[in-house]
Amino acid sequence: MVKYLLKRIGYIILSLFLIVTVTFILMKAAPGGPFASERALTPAIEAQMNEAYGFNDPIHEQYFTYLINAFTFDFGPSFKYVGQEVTEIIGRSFPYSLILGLEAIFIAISFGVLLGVLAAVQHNKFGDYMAMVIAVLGISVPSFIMAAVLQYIFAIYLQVLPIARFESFAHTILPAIALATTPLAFIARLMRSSMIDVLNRDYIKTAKSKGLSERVVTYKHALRNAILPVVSYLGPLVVTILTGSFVIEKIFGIPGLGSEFVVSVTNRDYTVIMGTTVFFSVLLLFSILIVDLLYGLIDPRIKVTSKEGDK
Amino acid sequence: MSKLLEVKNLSVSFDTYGAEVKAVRDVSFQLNKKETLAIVGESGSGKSVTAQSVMRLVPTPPGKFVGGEIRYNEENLLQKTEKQMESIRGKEISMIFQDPMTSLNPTMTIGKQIAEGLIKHQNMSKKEAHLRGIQLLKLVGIPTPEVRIKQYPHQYSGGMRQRAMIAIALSCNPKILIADEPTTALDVTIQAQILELMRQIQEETGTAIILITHDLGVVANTASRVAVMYGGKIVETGTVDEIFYEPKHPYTWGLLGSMPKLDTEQEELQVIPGSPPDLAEPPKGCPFVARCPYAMNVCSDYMPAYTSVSSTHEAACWLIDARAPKVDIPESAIVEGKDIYVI
Amino acid sequence: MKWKSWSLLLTLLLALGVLLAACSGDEPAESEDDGTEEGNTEEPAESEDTEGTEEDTEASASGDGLAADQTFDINIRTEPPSLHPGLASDTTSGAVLYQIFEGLMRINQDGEVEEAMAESYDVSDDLLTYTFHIREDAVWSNGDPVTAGDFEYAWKWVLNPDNADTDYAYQLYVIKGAQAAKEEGASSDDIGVTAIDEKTLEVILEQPTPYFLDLTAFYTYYPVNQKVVEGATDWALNVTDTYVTNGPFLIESWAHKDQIVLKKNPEYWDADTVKLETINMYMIDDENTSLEMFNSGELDWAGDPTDALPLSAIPSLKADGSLNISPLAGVYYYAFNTEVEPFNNVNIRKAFALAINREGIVQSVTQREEIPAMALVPPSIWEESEEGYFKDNDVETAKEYLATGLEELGLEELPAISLSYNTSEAHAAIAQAVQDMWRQNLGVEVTLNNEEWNVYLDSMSAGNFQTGRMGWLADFNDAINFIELFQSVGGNNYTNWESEEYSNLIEQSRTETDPDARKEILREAEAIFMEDLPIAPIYFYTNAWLSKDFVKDLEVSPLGGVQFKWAYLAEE
Amino acid sequence: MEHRQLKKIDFEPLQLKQSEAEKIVGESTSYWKDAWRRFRKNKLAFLGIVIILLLGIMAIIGGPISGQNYYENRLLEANQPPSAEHWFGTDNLGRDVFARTWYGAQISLFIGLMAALIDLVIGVIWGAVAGFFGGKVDEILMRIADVLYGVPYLLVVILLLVVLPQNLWTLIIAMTITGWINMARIVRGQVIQLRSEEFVMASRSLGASNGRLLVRHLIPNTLGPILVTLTLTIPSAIFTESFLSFLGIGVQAPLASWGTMSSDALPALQYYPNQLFFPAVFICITMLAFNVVGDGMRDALDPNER
Amino acid sequence: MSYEKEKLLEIKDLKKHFKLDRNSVLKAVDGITFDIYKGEAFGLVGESGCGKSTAGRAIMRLYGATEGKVTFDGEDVHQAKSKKQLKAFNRSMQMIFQDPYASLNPRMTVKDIIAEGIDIHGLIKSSKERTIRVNELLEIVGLNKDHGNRYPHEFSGGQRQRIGIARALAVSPEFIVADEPISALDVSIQAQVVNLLKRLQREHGLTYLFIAHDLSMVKHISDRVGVMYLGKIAEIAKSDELYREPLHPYTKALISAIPIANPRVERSRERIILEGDVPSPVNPPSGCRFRTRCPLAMDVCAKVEPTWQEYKQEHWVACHVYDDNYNEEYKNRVNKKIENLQV
Repeated sequence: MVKYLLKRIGYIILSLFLIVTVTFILMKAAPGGPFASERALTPAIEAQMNEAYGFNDPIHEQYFTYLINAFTFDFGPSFKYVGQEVTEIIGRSFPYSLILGLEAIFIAISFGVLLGVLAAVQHNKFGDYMAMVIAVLGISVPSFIMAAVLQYIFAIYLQVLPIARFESFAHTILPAIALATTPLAFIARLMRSSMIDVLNRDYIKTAKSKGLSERVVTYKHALRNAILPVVSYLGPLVVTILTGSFVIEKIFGIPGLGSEFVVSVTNRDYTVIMGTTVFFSVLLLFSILIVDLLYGLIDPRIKVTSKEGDK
Repeated sequence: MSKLLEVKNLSVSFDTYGAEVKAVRDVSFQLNKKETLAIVGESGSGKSVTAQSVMRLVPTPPGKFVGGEIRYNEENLLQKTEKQMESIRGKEISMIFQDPMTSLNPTMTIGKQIAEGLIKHQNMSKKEAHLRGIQLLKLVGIPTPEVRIKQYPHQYSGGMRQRAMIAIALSCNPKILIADEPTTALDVTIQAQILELMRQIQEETGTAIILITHDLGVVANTASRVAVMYGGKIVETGTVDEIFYEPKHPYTWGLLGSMPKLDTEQEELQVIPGSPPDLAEPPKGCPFVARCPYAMNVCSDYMPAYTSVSSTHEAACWLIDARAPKVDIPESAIVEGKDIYVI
Repeated sequence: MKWKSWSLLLTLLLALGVLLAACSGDEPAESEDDGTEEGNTEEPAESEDTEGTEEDTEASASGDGLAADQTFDINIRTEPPSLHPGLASDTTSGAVLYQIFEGLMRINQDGEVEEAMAESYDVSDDLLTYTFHIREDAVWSNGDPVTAGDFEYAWKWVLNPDNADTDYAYQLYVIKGAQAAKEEGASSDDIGVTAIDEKTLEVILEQPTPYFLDLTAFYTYYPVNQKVVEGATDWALNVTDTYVTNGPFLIESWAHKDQIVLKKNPEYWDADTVKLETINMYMIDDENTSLEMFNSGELDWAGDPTDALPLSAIPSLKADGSLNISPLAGVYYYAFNTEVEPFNNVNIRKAFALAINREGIVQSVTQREEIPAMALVPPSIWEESEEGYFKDNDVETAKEYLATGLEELGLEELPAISLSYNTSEAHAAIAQAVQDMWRQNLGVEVTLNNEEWNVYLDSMSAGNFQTGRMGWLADFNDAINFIELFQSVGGNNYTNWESEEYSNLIEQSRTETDPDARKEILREAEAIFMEDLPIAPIYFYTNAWLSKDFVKDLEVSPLGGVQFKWAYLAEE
Repeated sequence: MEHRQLKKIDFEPLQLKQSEAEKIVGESTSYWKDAWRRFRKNKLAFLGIVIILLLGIMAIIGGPISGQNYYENRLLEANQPPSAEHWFGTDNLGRDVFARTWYGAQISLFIGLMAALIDLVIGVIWGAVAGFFGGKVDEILMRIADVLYGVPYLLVVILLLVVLPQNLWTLIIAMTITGWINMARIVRGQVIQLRSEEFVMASRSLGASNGRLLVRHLIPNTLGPILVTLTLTIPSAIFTESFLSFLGIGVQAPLASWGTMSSDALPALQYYPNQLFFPAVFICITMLAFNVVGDGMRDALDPNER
Repeated sequence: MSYEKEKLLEIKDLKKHFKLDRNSVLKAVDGITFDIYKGEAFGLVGESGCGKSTAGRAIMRLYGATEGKVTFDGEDVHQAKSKKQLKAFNRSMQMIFQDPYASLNPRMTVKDIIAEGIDIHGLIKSSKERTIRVNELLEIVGLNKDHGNRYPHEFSGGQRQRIGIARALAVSPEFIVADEPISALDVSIQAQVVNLLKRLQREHGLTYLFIAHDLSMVKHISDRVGVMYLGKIAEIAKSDELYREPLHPYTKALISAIPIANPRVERSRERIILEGDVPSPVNPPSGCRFRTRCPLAMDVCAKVEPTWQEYKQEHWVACHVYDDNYNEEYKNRVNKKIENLQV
């Protein structure tokens, strides 16, 4: 178990190193400096700036400092937002993405699972088709279109929910739904097929042969087993939701980490790019790790295989 | 001899890709109290479907009950609602399955899986059910049941899982236990353990058993009566001795003949040529006609009727008809009343 | 069976509902956290409460058509990169700074320079020395008086080479010794800014600068409270006690990337003029979303200058008459790279410039009633520019020029031309329109090449383009701001075009004190430029915005600034 | 059971040929034939194939048949609703939305196909090599893949798109830079599973070379999952492109994909819904079609289903 | 049954270990030694997981051996270096597999499957010759020649197994490893395959290594039988003798566990029922591997591994009971136990 964990963390560190290095190289290779602005700087001032931000150091030195910074998670100040520390920027923007993401995950899982179970229980009947139509639609509509349509319907046409920004719970509903749509649909499909599979398993017959009601069999025996693939999808789900927030946060004017990343990329705000990239990567890699560990908790079979030796 | 369960003219079909597979065709048999009825047949003969039909566990769709009835306690199980069936399953009739690896829920402890039926049928509290579970595990010979009851199926070995399945099946003292190939997936030494256990339990509880198997050895070991199935039909029924020593149906002969004997040196095993019929398009007459060395013209057109040979012995074969030529049991199918290697 | 699953769905929905309700209970606490995090004690979202309490006082105080609730909501799109007047170098930051700081002078509603922090000023005869007398009642928001020293300190801080990020230091270069101090290591003592006493500031210029007073209204010229700020390097990062301002409004809270809340500054010397109590500045990047918010009443203003209207919405907004348009001192143009073929040939440049249907672009693509530009200096500065130096969409002449040009270059026909622009919906649309015009009018294949802004600037500077889109918005209201752009290669002149004559005229204009004579000189320079056409001007910008009917006296300046000092909300 | 009068002849031995018992009825069906038969049974999936084919055909001939081209500006005819002349209306530069939709289809489908193709080539080779040779090779290749898999895909795509020159190929390369890993894993899993299958062992025991094993046994048997994965890669690439388009880093003008068309038209949702409607609907239809085809293929090619 | 006592295959201390992870090794085959004579059928029996299939595959070179030597016709199989040598081995040693569904490539026609060996070894010159040869092989295994163009899934299990046999025969091997060739088949089909194998042995002078868990079939087909338990061979004897006079307690238990298809025998039979399950081959018991389940286990069994000795002529066993090195008293006690076990 410890060994597994160490191994996984080793990969994570390796991946991070890779990401950090690639980001550095990309940023260095990128045409266009961070100081480019509508009004061209006088050469003297630009030189002063380069000096102040350490761009005049040899490249390997820059890389080395950068590595240390990345490791200590100290990226220094933003170029664009003068004086604002990258950590501060991440610190203030992440809660938005977190709340939104959690809400979206909640929506995606609860409705996705529900839809999938419904479809499986009603296999090849009306309910199945309905659920799958919803699911396939969810997969087919790009999230930005979904977001725009949601805004149009609920905020503009029906005027029941606010259009944008992040001020109250009501504000979070539309972005969370928009963010959840694709994973929801995916989970529904995943859940459906795994549920159909599980419902055909022998142990379901066993449960039925004990005289348990359909409901108990479905929800107590089948659901727990069928949900395992969904649990293992949680890792990618976190990824989808976090990266999905790039678009959703832009449309809904939410100052989250996703919009921060996109803005920093277009601004060539090196320190923020690196900070957000590293943070995103750490977040993603560790949430996948956590999900995998969680999976082990839910599926009793996995726990023991890692500590072999029982009879 | 009192009837516990009677299956009359049961027919079950499955809708598969473009065809209706008639898995069970007009099957009738009865199960008496305290007896073990073995249903023997090759894969695809319909024996498992028959067993699952009794429990109404055949998934519908794609399965469907085409006709017949299953009478238990003077009631037709096929006409019961799902709700009514729930109170019969596990309590009156219970079932164990072929593969103990897959028939236990992998994400639930053995204790919980045993307790479920107890809580449902015997209104036990969780605690009572737990204690009873320990008793049951002890009964089926699982060592340290207090520890084992909290474990998950994957922590059990194959034999122990089948024991646990038996514990689950027996938890509510059912009148009938249906064992669907209970030892096929097990090794010989474990098979011996399980068969022994089933015999013991039957002695202690008097549960009637329907044993589904393809292994005539297991039948000889456990059954009191035997029904031989072929192509979705029962071709012969009788007491175990009648089936083994005075078989009437050529298929039974073939089965017995193709078993290698430990006592004699045979150069060749008796072969049943060909393969079983396609049940999507079952033959009009006797299902065995294509492989029967004694087949007559009538066999391909008409299904032979069940003919009683004795009060307990029936077979469906035109050879029994008075007009048919007299055919003796082939030598290969003769099972002698003794065996030399008994250790 | 069926109804069971549906009932299950219902129960789950209910359960979810309960859960959500529980969540929503927590939600305000969440945003409160955000508030305190920014070092602000008051909850911006609760502004409605404050309104409630202020209702009586407000109504009784004015009662002349003023709405009771003087809360104004506007979108400023993005986080202001810096709210430090010395560091700010962009319009968003400017839009905030204009409200919370005040320089020596201010551009008033009529676009005239008027006294602000300075009560009066004296100019020496040689037009080189300005002496400003600062108001007695000019105070900082913390009660400190605004002193001449604060100005001196602020300007010299910007001109200190140790202070990086001072992109706009060059705005101060008209001051004597400023450039030398910043770039050549000269002593800051030699900079021509001196606080004679508490309230007297003397400024000596390098050379006569007719627009100097305009400059003093610009944010780089704003003072900072030396007492508070000295030594505190990050005073402008967040709204704290050290964020001391002197403008009509105070900054109350700054939730980064989210919202800035301004309040009326009661200490402001001209507080009586200020009517708005609260200004909520939201940062919503998506123009469509902000338009929707305007439509649903969540914003009182949409569009320029702090935000933009989605291009596609403009026709219908124009149709229903709700669109407001005002001129903006700026020009949108295509720069030709005069060093590479074929645009090293003036006739080719002329052909391309003439073959553009500016009217069409303005009418159908940009649609903000921009003025087709056939000149360099915007008509808001020189009315003559409405006419221009050539005819718009003069295809016939263009073809002639093309023929001549080709002959001069010794070419049969033009190879494919690349047209660069930086990634944006509007630029892409215009580029595609121009591409099609050049294709149809001149029979030239045009390949579009777009790059992301920072990359684009690099490519342009490096001369890796044939023709590329650029724009210039005036920093101050004077023609020289446009004309001097092309005085020398480098800086903002990407065309590689230089002209000695042109340069001489500019230098000549700098010493000319008579405005009319100066204009003549500059006009002459412009004429030279337009004869050589190193750029193809496309149009002069306009501001286009929507505002609620009850928004009054909100000043949108032709320089792209917006001032809330005089604005108020009328009773509906 | 009603019997006719049974005669003596009925009890004569039945003349049965030995071979009769071994007879196999029905026409011979290969795996692919059978899969196709099953696929056709799935009406939805079949419809999906038809739609994809139609989309493909329209992508090629759609522009020409409307008599309009996708690039010509008619500034005076901008933003028109659908009409007899402009079937889907015009956009803000007066270009024909119908022609542009099909031009966009070309680009979108091209992106999808190229992404799938690159995934296919790299993924299949990588996975097959890792799975087939196993041991150290597998270890190294899969560790590399593991590490790459950890790299957040979209972050890198976005970074790359900003850094590299913005053109179609950059986009495709960026999108496939880690996309092939999934394919590699699937292929590797399949190959490892197949490698220990008895039929592969049988071939090995006959002395088959590695090449023969790969070509005759492994690859034909992994084709099913590969095809399914490909079918699902295409729509996801189209989807990702539209996502990137929205962020302004997708396909750049004057090229137009459905993604850029719809993200450009998004602000006009209220005013010129037709400009959004058509590309958006075609994205949905394409996604739908590929998804149902993928599902149908998965079912049809699943050996457990037979 | 007579055969020349010419060693075709010598297996010496063959080991095959699988590394599961850094510190656990699955010792599937852990040192087995035996010879196979030309023309004989050598049966290898044991329960699942005892390593018998691994042994077969290691002998075939499908797995590289961890240790030990396999000599075929005087040449070391695992030392073969040149491609030519390898091909020669491949031609002379062939294998028949267990799962008739997994052992045929579903994407190839039966003709291509059967001809694969022919193609690899370039045994024919023209496609016409190839067809003729395939048809010949089809006929040998009792299939129709127009079956050649069909795909495996169209065949029944027994037919598929026969296709597998035809494939092995195509290269005219001397030696065939039959790895549980019948355990996945129905009884009536098993007989078909077994008869075919026996016939081929007779007609083509083949040598078999017949691996199975079904003792009765093994006895039927084999001349000599080896019993494996947990990666080791417990006993080897001529098949009659093994059944008549098993020495090793495991062999005894194994034979006693087989249910015999004869009710009367079954009723009168006392069987040795082994306790518990087979231990994991990752952590096998010390000393004698069987001691944890052995009714005769002695202290020495835990400490010392029993030696592999020829207890009687051509009857090898590895058990301390047959070791003269333990004391007399113990011997008596054990002898008594042994007597008790014999009925």
